[in-house]
Amino acid sequence: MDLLEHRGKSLFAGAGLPVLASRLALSPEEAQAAAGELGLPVVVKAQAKTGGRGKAGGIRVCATEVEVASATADILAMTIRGHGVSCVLVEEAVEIARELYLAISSSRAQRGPLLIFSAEGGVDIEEVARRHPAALVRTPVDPLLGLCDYQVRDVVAAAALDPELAGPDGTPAKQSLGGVVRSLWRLYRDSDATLCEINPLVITTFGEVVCLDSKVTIDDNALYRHAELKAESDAGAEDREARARKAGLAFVALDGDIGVLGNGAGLVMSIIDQIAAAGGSAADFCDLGGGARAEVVAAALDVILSTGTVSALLVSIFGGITRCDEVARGLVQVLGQSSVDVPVVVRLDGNAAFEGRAVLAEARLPGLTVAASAAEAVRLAVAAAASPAGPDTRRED
Amino acid sequence: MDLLEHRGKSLFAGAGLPVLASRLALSPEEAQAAAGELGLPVVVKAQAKTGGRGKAGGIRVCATEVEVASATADILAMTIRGHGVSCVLVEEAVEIARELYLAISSSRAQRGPLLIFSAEGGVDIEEVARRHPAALVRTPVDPLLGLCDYQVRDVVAAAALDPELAGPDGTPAKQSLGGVVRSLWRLYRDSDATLCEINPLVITTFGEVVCLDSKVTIDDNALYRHAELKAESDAGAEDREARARKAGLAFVALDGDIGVLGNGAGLVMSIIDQIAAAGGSAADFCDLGGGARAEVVAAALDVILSTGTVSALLVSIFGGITRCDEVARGLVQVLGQSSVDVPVVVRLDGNAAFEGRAVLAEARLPGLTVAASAAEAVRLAVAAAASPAGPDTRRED
Amino acid sequence: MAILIDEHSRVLVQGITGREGALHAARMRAAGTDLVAGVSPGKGGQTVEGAPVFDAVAPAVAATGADVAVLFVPARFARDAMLEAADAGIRLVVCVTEGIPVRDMAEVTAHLSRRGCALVGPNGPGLITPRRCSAGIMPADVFAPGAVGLISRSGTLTYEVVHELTQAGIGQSTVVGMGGDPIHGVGFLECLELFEADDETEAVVLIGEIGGNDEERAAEYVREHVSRPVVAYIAGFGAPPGKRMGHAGAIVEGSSGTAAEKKAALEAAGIPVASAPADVVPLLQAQLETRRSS
Amino acid sequence: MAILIDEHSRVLVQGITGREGALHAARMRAAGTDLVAGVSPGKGGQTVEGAPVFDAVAPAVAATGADVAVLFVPARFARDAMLEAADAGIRLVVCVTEGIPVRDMAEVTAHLSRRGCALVGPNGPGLITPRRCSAGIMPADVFAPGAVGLISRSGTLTYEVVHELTQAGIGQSTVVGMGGDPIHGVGFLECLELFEADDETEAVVLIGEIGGNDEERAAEYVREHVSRPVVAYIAGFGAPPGKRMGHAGAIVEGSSGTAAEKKAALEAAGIPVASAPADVVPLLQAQLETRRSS
Repeated sequence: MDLLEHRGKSLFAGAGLPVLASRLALSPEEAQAAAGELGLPVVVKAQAKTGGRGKAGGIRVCATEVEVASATADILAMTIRGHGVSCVLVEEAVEIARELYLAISSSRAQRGPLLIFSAEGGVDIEEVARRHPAALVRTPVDPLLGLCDYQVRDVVAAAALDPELAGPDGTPAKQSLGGVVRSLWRLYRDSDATLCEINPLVITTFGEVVCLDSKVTIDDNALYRHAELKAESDAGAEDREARARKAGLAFVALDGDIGVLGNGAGLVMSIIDQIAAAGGSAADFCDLGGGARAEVVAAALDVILSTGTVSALLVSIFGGITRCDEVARGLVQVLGQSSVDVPVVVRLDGNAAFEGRAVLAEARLPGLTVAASAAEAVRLAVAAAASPAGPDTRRED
Repeated sequence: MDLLEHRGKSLFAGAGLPVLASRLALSPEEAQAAAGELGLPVVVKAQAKTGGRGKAGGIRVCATEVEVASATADILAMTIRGHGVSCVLVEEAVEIARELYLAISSSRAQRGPLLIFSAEGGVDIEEVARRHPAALVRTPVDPLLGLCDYQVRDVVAAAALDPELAGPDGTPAKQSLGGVVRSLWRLYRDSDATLCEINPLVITTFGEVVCLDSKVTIDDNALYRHAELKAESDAGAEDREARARKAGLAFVALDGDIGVLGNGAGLVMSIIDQIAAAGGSAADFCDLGGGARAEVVAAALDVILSTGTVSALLVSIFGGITRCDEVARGLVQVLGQSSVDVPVVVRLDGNAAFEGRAVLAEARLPGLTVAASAAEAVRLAVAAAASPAGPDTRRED
Repeated sequence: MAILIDEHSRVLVQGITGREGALHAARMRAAGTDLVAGVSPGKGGQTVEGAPVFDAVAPAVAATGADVAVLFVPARFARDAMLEAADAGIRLVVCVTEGIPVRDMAEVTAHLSRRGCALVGPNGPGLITPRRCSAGIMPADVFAPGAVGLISRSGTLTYEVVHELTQAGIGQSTVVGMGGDPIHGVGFLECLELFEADDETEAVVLIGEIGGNDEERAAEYVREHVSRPVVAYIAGFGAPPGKRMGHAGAIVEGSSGTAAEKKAALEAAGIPVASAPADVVPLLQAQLETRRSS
Repeated sequence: MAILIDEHSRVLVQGITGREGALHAARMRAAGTDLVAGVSPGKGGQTVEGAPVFDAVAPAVAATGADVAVLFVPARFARDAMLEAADAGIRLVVCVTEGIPVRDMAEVTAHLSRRGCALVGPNGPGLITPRRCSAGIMPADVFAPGAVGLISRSGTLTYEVVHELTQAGIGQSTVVGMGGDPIHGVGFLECLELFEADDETEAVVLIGEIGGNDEERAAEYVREHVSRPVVAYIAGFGAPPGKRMGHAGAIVEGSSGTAAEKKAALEAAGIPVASAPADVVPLLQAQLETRRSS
């Protein structure tokens, strides 16, 4: 689960990480009031689960309350990289002396957490990694041992801070930075994060160290250990992916017009690739998993067809443990009852495929074609989607 | 640092371990008042850093306040295995259905913590280990991983509790026991203990699990991480060992009459053994460490001679990094100024031994003999201690 | 010899008294597996599929000599079950469970590696040496004994490719489903090394998907260390960036982990990449023929 | 070959800019040690005893190829310093520091073992291969090159015994002070195995003391695995139970860990036990003569 900046920062604050005073605002009026409380100037920041907010104009420094209101109105109307903006964060402004980058991320290759630091922050870190990889500190943190002091020292040394630099309370900036690294590690570990990123982590002109942004991803599989975060996750967006997740399906919306349903993530990805290779375009990724029960099939069809942009449906099942005849019966039950009005191509192979095909043949469902192989199924579905016989009035592309 | 039962139990309570209500009392009157608060019957328990309190009569069940007062008076007057009793713990009485044993201990062989459980508690666990070792669960706890759930299950299974048994609040006894194991592990780890022992851990007739005793040893080397315990340690007994520790010496009082001072724990133990082999008996173990400074030598002599039972002193130095001439100068300085009136035998070998012997020869200290070897030094010291020429009026044995 | 498991493997099932555990214990046994024990805390003393059930792994290992453990345990208990198996001296742990937290898996893989205990999974179908031993949930009927080793990040896709192989008369030495999670046990590299050393295996098939750079590292490894012919199939060319495609590990992050990159890396290492599952067969036949005629 | 260190060892000193670090760096160098680097956080760029000083171990290893690290670091920073050395690829860590918490040492030994990094110490004098390499604080003058391996739980007692050996013309291959803490690195068993495999070592001396059962396990190991003659010396026959005799690990607990038990176990394994440090020499001479004449 990706957290919005403001939510990440509330976790930061709870973990003792230095963040600026800020208020969440849902309207220009609320933003103005927040600015009044915080004192001008302030920064108005779009809350959206994507990077590139700055470039898109979603982060604005405002010197007056009028500016705050107008900036907030502008930002709330934006869509950034496809993400709507539901609220803004109104935050104190600081004078930045230096921008750093700090993150802890789960690494496949290391099979554990990876601590990443760059003395060059506020920019795309992948870009830094490409341009001068030596500028990056990348240290695996041992999952059993946790963060070691020497790793903290390595980060602080890489920041090359002036040893004399200190904040208004006299705390040396080097010490503050070390504290940030330790606190970020504890937050990462204790909240089951898979990513805790601060970009930029800034040194202010007053010698303070401040987390100017936050990007936190919590491991969905570990939400049961974090009741509060779990509640937020459950209360999340009612989009198609969420509906599918509730039904036990893995679902991702795509741009094309051929609905795809299959059992197994790899198999479904493979079908999508084969559709593209045959000149078609998939409308979704939908993995039934091992379940062949009619209600799961029904939920999947409901989610897939709910956009209204699907012009053909391809169902591809390879029966391993799953029996194809059970899936076939589920399909017959659902398709017989529902008002699916797009052509459906079904491919059954593997365990009880023969019996499954017999079930479908017997049901004689209109618009349902049984393909002899995956390749044939793909050909038929692409042809059906492209054909004027298909419901092309409903197609957008 | 070994903790008294009552101090260990306050740590237990803080860690969520089930202990009985109790009060510490320094006098029969206090004990009576405590019994009044707790309600009779109560158990009056000697607080002393030793086992065997029960056998020695240091634990008494009292049904009346008069009994409490008289038992307390008796117990406060006791010496148990050489340990005085400065206070008693007045504790609620419970009806015991079963006695178990549970401990976590630092193991040399495992290079880490060892979880030990026995379904037979309340008795000497070394005895159980000898009689039926199969009755013991002994599981190393991985220092990096910590206690695993399966290890908790193993302990609970070994207890073979009735699955139906539950406490007054309905908590199954099996679950309570599992909780005790987990809490004891956390206490062990978080307080840098080297031993946390509950003997007996009892199941009451009401199905409760209760820690009836506590034996906790905190790692002296880790006291700096535990300010509160450190303060208690510093406020501890003003005995000779404590005085020696403050001077940076390792000191242990022994029963004999030949004071021993040397550099290095192994070397001093070796000298003590050689004294015994030659028919003498050492009065102490005192390791100067690497320090050859006069003030350390002075402190050592002060501690060694303060009993008044020493009839000869043997100083054995093997100069490794330490230079013998520096030690010799320290000795001359201290012996020249102080009123040491027992014969002193000095053996210097190794680094600058020749120069060291020259320093001693030149100083011509009365009563100081320089030996040519460790063996000769031992012979001379034993002879001096046994000789009527020595100050044998001051000898007790 | 096959790799990791064979007819000498003594298999223990953790969670054997559960629905899934009992079901797959029966299937494994039917597939030729020497099922020697089951473990279910509190259920010791029962018998499931002819195997004695124990309360804990250590006594089960002591009594039966089990060396492979297959877990059918809910996600939140899987960490402990794997640690228990490793501490009890199990040599290979197979974890089918989906949804185990990343932190748990990081700790488990770190601990198992110091115990010298191999892991297959989690969130995968396990592995099979056809007719000799199945440790996991692979449908044994699809497989046939033979000389092709296969290692895959995807379950159903594996069955699909193997089905094509079997239909074409190409049997398999051992088929390993490494699982779809980002942190997992043995992967391409470990299996390639084992297959290279296995005299029953003549060629290897890799089935990859988007996310991470396992395929790129496998390509490099094959270039430097593998003499057997290798062919591959990659799924997920159509996956949009930033979306998890079913498997927790199947995600294109930024511009890295794409199927196109992986294909390019494999081909640059001389590994032909099939354009559809069925195309693995002709590619493999061509490789084997070239090799046999040379 | 000697064991653990020799003239090819490239030694790094952690804490080299401290008083002890600088002093012993100089002594080690004078004893023939190839001192290649020092590490002191924040002091990088200096030079001590001709060795460049680095801020961290990893860059020091990268720049100098150091493979042995000797620590002169206060007790509360020792855990981190040892972990840093191991993670930087150091092969042998020597820790002289006294007073390290038991929990820290448990974690350190667990971590070092999975990094394949050996540890000598803590709370000991380190080790020396006379004239070729000294890693620690042993007084090099006392030692002479030769064919007797020695492993000891005590510092000064080691010097005393070695002094007797050297005076009697018996040189040493390698002398290891394992340190007096209850949780430590290499001990009798590890060194016996190394000495047994070392063709320079003809006989081994064990110096034990009260506490634990290292000597008992060593006796068993010698009986089963060691062909070289072994003699021993044990200190602490007069130690009362329950008292730490200077070393944190030197304590008779209950009735176990006594010197008498240890002596009995060693003698039962055919290992003669000297009654005083000086008596090690005749025992060793007798053993060596018996062996040479057989």
